[in-house]
Amino acid sequence: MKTIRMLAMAAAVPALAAAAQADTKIGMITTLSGGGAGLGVDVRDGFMLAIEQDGREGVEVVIEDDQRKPEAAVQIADRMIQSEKGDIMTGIIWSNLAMAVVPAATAQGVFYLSPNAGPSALAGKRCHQNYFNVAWQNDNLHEAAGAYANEAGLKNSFILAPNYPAGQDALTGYKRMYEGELAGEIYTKLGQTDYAAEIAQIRASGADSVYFFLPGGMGISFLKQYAGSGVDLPVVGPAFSFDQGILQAVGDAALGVKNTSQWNKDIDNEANAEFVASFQEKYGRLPSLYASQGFDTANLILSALDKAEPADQDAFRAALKAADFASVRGSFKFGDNHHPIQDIYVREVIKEGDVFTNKIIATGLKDHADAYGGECKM
Amino acid sequence: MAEAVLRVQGLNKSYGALQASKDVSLDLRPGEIHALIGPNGAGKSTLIKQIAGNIAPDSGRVELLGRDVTALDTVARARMGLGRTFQISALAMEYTVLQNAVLGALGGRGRPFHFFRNVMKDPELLEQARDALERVGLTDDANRRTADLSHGQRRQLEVAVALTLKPRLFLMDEPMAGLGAAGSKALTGFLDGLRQEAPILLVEHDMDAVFALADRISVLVYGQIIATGTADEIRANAEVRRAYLGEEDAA
Amino acid sequence: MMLTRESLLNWAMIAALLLVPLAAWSLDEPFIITLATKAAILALAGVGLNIALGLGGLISLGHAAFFGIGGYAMGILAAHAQNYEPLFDWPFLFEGSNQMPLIWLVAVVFSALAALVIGALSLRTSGVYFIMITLAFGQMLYYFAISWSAYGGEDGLSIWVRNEFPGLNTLDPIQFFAIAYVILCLALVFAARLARSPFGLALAAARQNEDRVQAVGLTPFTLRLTAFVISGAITGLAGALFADLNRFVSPTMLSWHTSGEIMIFVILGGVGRLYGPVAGAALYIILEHLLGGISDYWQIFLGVLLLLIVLFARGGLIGALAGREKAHG
Amino acid sequence: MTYILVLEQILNGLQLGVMLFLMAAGLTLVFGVMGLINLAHGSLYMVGAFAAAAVAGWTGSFLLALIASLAAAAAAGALMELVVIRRLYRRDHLDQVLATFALILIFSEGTRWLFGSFPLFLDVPSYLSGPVSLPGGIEYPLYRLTIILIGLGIAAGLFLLIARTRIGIQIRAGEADREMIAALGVDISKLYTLVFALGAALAGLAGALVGAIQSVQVGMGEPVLILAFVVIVIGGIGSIKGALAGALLVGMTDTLGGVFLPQLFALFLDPASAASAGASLASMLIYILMAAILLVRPSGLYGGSA
Repeated sequence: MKTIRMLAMAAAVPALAAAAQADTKIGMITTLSGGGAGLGVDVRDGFMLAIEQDGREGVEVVIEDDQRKPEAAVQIADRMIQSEKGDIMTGIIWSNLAMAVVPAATAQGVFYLSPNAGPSALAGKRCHQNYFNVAWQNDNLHEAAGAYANEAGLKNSFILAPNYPAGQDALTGYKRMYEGELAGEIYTKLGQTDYAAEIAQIRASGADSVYFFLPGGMGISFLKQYAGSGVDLPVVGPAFSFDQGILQAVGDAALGVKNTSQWNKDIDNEANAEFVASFQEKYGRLPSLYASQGFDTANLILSALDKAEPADQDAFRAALKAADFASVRGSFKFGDNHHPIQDIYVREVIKEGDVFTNKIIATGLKDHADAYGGECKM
Repeated sequence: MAEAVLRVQGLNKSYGALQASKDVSLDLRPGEIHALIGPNGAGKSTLIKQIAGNIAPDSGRVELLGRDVTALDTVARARMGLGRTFQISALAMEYTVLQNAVLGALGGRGRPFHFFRNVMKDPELLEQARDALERVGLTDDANRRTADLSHGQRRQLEVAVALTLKPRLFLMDEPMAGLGAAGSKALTGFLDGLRQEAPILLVEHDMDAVFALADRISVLVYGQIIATGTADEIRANAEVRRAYLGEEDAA
Repeated sequence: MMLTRESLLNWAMIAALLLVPLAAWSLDEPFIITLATKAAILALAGVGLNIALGLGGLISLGHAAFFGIGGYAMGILAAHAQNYEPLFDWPFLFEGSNQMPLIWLVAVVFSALAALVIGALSLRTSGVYFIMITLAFGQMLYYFAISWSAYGGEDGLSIWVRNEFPGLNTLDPIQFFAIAYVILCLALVFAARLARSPFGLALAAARQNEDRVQAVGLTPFTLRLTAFVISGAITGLAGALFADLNRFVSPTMLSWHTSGEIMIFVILGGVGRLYGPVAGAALYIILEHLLGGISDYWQIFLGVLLLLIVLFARGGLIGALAGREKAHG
Repeated sequence: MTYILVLEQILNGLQLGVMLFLMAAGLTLVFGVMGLINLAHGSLYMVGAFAAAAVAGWTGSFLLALIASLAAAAAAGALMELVVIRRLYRRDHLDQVLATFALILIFSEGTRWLFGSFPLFLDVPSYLSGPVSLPGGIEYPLYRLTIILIGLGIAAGLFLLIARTRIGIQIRAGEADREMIAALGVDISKLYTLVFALGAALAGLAGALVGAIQSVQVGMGEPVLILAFVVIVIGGIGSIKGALAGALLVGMTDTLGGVFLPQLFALFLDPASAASAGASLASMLIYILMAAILLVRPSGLYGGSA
């Protein structure tokens, strides 16, 4: 028993020794196994692509799998902070994991940059000077969808989301911008895979459009079943259900659907073109939204490292805040609560050859900031 | 008849078309051994289970010590003083012999909800347990695992556990089954003395033992008691000879 | 009682669980201490389950419910205390608490109450039905927690700082480890005495032969229900500590995978063996740590290993090292 | 609320019910005949869906995909039985739970290793897509209607198999008395493998049928597995009739509860909290149903002995 435990220690020690040689340690906690692993893999690949392209010495990235379990994420974070003395952390995909890790990490003086999750508490009441969100505040894409609905002349939306906090936030975000009537508002079971009952309600509701937030497999199921139901109201969703990784599994059912996103592969700027090409070359697939967020996060960190050391907290923080890097989204800056102020686009799902992908058709919200900045007292 | 320890009146129990107990009445008086015999499938097990409280009769009543217990479960009847041995040994097989006996003593005392004191160091329980083991001749085997006992020893332990309860009556389901001739004889002698302590309702296939021991015998055939009487009366009863012995010969 | 191989092994294990974090402390490896703390807490949850499972033979696939209730007791009390929002103001004003002893008390009381209700209903069934109905109650609470938005729903509840224990700095890993370790030792002593007590004798007899226990005038249902409540209370206490270790509680603690994992600790170590959960939890954490470093697909190896243990090493780790004799009597 | 909507929801409940029956039938057979509790049954569902998606992607034929799902799941089931499960028949439920829990880990991560982390594509074939008009003015997806018919057909076939064929007699004999079938000269281990593979094939078919309208991904079997357990416990473990009754009951309760509870709550709560509270209660509803049924009948609706 004891010998096994000592082995465990011995195994941990060389890793630490290697880490000790690097100047800046970046700890990445992301989901690499289990159901949501696709998102984590993309964030990691985008991030590492930027690190490799930069190629500088003295930056070491330690990557750990959180299995999408908050408890596991907290323990990995403890280890990165306590044992490996990391300076910067990033990588978490899910809001609930972020809520578990970020407050404790920033309280211990670590910088945390979120490449995906943006829970409202971290943008408002619980904002922190060492926390930067490089993706979006959770409500943003839903707000853009609400704004787009007004513009597209939709007056009677049927909206649905899973019955959990991010789902409730999503519908709140949509309603914040949307001015029309609601034909119905449904909370589904988290992880639900059959939407026959909801689709029947949509059919009976007399709605003129459907807005849904159903991440991952839930969205795939919904879209396939919706396509087969004969209900042909226009559907709008956030990018999560129409992103590169997932679209191929949805197939024809997604064609023509409008979705909101702060990024797409056809955004016209040099950084983006280069990113899309090099990502495709290295990994043999089109980059996703998550990959773009990972890529931007890495480049933001590198741009700040050019100006200051993480040990000099104030200088490094200022360097991050300046966001002096070529974002693949084009214009990008931080608001006072360290959340993005950015354009959010409306995309449409198209087919290019055999591959389903998106193209931008409009700008949903210009220079959009989140709604919680006022509650943040930094 | 008010002095009967156990009185069964008009029990009926059917499983679909099969009537397992048909208007069964019998009693058990202080100091006696009352044997219940009958061919296989006569409904002895079903009757025993109704007396012990495992199954509820469709109609009729069971009285224990003058009290109607028809609605009570096995545990309540055990607490009233019904000491039972099973046809197939029901013992805690992982336990030692002594532990099984202590379990019986604990049940006899009640109040098992003590969480801290070591039950195997409780002098009162140990004394009762050892006494009972001594009476059935298992003292030397006290620390053996019950699963390692021979079949006969398990039967003895069954009786010992029943003894620890200090019961008011015994309900014994084929205690001789599977014992060798010597074992049967020893147990016969033991039960002979036991009736002074508490009367015994004895279900048994071993006819030598039954006729040697029983003060009264009841014969159950097709769920019905066809005769009750002393050994001699039963031997002489023509109906019993025909229905019971005849059938056994055929089998 | 003589020192058998098993009891020697037990002492060695409990000593190792103390010495490893002490060594890590002197080497300034706080994460090893955190891992040891996790092992101690999960072992405590296993000790709880083992009272129902090993002693009582009650295969509960719903112990995550009690683990989670303990966790939420901590989360809710601490969240109110930290936000200065009263939890209730009648019959007296109560603003939650960040004192561990009070949190533990609440965790124990509420998980015991839940175990009383769940047990009273579930114990009417037996065998596979019991396994499944406990699973169902666990799932019921899991879905409830997910949709209970007042306390974070699926996101869970985050606590800024670890709760306090009078006279200790709980944020110091080694001091928090000490708390968990002492509680684990107390629970082991309690479980050991319980197994030898009149109650333990009757409970384990009910597992081996229900007819016998009834025939001596004891009620298996009451014995089992009592065991289930004690078991749930200890697992609930472990849940409160686990939540404090992570400074976080979420519905994940209530999911059926958690029930399965607690059961794995018990079985890895050896069912019905007092120190089985300690061995099992430690082994599980070491495996997770080592295999996780080898491959993204480490759970395949974990699965294979588990399978081999179930199929070929039935006594669990302690059984393999100490031989077959069980720790009864 | 129109009656058309109610009827449509009843059809939806029926469709969920027959899917659950396909899952539950295997579970309950395996328990009835072999006395084994198999947590890894959900993995066979996943195997079926992945096999179907792979073959559909390869050949473009939905029919071939369904056949592949049957074959792959039956093969995986037979393999599982030969390598692992048959060592568990004599073990207690605890060992069975743990070993099959380990199988879940192996199957899930193994599938992810083979197919990657992203969901696979499997779609309804064009000849089954779109809605059909039913009498009474109901528009209902053709594919779901097909699922209902296939499910009911299989249920009927299964009853016939058990009531009329030699295998069925052996299965019933095995449920009643294991020594008896050995005495009848039946090769028990072959029968066990066969029953297990049959159950696996049904689960695999369910996975493929559902995969076409849901998402084919790792872990897809687990929620269904737990529902299937609820089904067989409600129906009485070991009883095919019970599995059918339980499946329809759970399907209806889950579907109708999810729709009507929020509307019921809306009578006395504001819309947003009614939606949320109703959804919460709806997600717990089948477990409440199960607990209630077990309280009245501790071995399920059609359960003889536990």
